[in-house]
Parts: sequence; C-alpha cells; structure tokens
Amino acid sequence: MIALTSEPIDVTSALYELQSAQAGAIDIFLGVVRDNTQQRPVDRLEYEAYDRMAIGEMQKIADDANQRWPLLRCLIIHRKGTLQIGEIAVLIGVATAHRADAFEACRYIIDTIKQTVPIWKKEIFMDGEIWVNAHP
Amino acid sequence: MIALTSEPIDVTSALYELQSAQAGAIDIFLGVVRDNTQQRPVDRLEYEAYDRMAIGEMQKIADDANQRWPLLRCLIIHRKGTLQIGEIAVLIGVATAHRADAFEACRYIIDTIKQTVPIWKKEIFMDGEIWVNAHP
Amino acid sequence: MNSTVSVLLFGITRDLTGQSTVSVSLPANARVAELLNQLHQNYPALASIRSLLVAVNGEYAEADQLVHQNDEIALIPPVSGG
Amino acid sequence: MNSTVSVLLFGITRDLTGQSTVSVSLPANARVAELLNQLHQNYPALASIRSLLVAVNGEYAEADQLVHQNDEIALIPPVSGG
Repeated sequence: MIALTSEPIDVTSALYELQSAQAGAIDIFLGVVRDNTQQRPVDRLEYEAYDRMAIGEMQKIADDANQRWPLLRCLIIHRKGTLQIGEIAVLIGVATAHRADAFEACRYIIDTIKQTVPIWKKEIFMDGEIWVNAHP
Repeated sequence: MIALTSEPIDVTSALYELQSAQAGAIDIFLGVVRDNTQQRPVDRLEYEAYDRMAIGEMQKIADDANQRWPLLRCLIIHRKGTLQIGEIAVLIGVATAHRADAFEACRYIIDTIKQTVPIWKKEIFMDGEIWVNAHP
Repeated sequence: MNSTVSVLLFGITRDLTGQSTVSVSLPANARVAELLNQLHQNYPALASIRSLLVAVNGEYAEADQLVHQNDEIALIPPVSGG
Repeated sequence: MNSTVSVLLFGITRDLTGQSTVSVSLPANARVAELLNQLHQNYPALASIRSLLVAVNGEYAEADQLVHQNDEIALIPPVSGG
C-alpha cells in the first residue's frame, strides 16, 4: 500500500496493515523530523510533493522490492505539508517470512525513495530556510 | 530499555520510548509468530527464559550496540509464555540521527539475541512439538 | 510554428521564479533538452540549482524525448523526500 | 570430599529429565567440564542435544572454570529466542 498524506502518520494502523499469518518478521522504518541539521537548530520542515508522480515512483519502488524479495506486505506512507520536530515524515513497513529480507527490502525502499521520488523538503531555521539538496 | 515480559508487546508505547528530538531515524524490528515452519502448520509457540541471565545478555547486547553505533534510544523487549499466530515475540527499536546506524544496530541486536540470549522456543504443531534448535 | 507548453514548478524552482506554473514557447518537435535551455534563458536564477530533470506525463524524461503541447510537463529539482 | 551442586534446567533439558532442578555430586574443586560429564552420566538422554553450555551465576562459563557449591548453575541448551 502506497500513500501520500497531509495527516499525521499512524504507526498502529500501519502495523495492522502489515500483519499476515505467514509473517515471521516485520521491519518498520520511520524517518522523523529532528531538531537540528549539522548542529543548526531546525524549527520545522515543509514537505512538498508532485503528488501524481510521487505516488507513481513510490509504487515503482514497491514493485521493484516485491520482485527482489519475497514480501508478504509492503507499506510506504509519505507525509507532506508542515511537520514539527518529532513528527514522522515517512514510514516504510515490510513483512516477510524471514528477517534478512525484511531488513534488506526496507533499507532498499527508503534509500531509493530519497533518490527518485519527487518530494522536496524545506528546512526552516530560526533565521532562514533552505530547500534541502537544491544547491551544489 | 530491556524487558522480558509475559504480557503482549505494545508497539505504540515502544514508539513513545524511542522518541527523541535528535532522532532522524527509527527502526523497529518485530519478530512475529508465523503459522508454519518449513510448511508444517504451527498451532502456537511457547517461550521459556532463564530470566536473570536473559536480561543480563540482552543488556550486554544493548551495551555493545551503544558502543558500536551512536544510538539515541535502544529498546529490546522479549516476550515469554504462550504465543499465538501473529503475536509479537520480540521487539527491537533503535533511534539514531541517521538511518544507516538504525538499520545496522537493529539487525545486529536481533542477530545476536538469537545467538546468545537464554530463551527457548517450543513449536507446537497439531500433531507434536519440538524445541527449536535443540537437536542436531 | 512555435507552440506553448506549461511547466509545473515545485520547491526551489517555484521559489526562484515565484510561480507554480510557467509557459514556455518552443519550436515544433522540440525535445526535453530544448525545453530546459529555454527555461534557463527565461529564468537565469535556475542556474543556481544543482541539477534539473524534466518529467513528462509523470515519468522522468530523457534529454532527447519529444515534448508535446498536451503533455503534463514538470521541472524536477533535486529531490529530498524521506 | 564430594559436594552437591544444584543445576537449573530449561527447555529441552527440563523436558528430557522431567525436572527443573537437578542435584549433582562433584569432587572438591570440580570444574565445569566435570559437571557436564557427571550430568551426561546421570542423564544419558542429554546426549541427544546438539550442544550444552553451562552458566555460572548468570554468565556463560568456560570448561575449566571452577564450580562452587553456592554458585547459581544452569545448563544452557541451544538458544532459540527472537
């Protein structure tokens, strides 16, 4: 299941989605808003997405992961809008029979999201703001 | 935080324990009771622990992980007693600034638990039972 | 004969141009590379961005892909999701 | 002079012996290896287990570690947690 949402991400309902009687391992990765970037205090983040394409690219990543590992369940939920410190920006959840597959698929999915999915993050500091990765 | 418990493991309160303003990444691994072992249908599992030593060994693993990776939070909760299909047998949770550390530490912890912590699992089938790993 | 295409802008490119959609006039049978050149001419501030890709109809496009007037075209600055 | 030590049993070893604690009589200054030998003599069924370790006071013990009468001693069959 793939989602792009303006609402807070609910880990409990994600876990519910991930359950399967055949699952022996579930790995859940959360990308969270932290209070600093290279020691500079962050006030909040703003995420913007090219919705249609972001969903399409996330679906491609899930399809790839399903090809590469025997996944029982695969969940990718990305938040957009304004996020405060401690809020969940992205949740990746994978259920598999055995744990190696869960860890590898989960890691592959988050690494690839950061490379290909058209979502942009603006870090807002007390004294300025910056679009992450935009400049050389 | 290390725990060995007879109660169901609560992912929501684990997530609460894992939160930290400095955390950018949280990885949560769940070991779950699955409905079969090598295609043989499982009815339920029974976990037994040498409590004192199990807690000591889990603490050592957490201490090792804290030495090897910059962990902000580290949580190991192992269940004991009778577990039904779909129930969580173990939860490993790690919060770090960056994701590579979270994945690596989480994987290290679960891999090492399976090697050193004195906890024993009996698989109960419809027509028999077996202590896992006990026999050659 | 020139045609006009609309280009969706996001993130840094939207901030630099002050617009979330811009129109670009292109010759017939123009390709992605020409679209990018024209955008750089029209909005020199785009040069400050580390890299720019183009998506056509929701898919990343190669430099030699043709651009049609009814395509949904978007400029994709370096992504930073997750 | 012999002394008697108590050994905690878990999992497969408890099932095979039908007991959760067994007493073993050992010579003075006995080591872990001798304790294991004596247990195997007393409970031949233990031979069916893939491996057996001994914990003394909650820590894995080497074969040459001395066993004292007041130690908390446990027999550790192959673990299968997680």
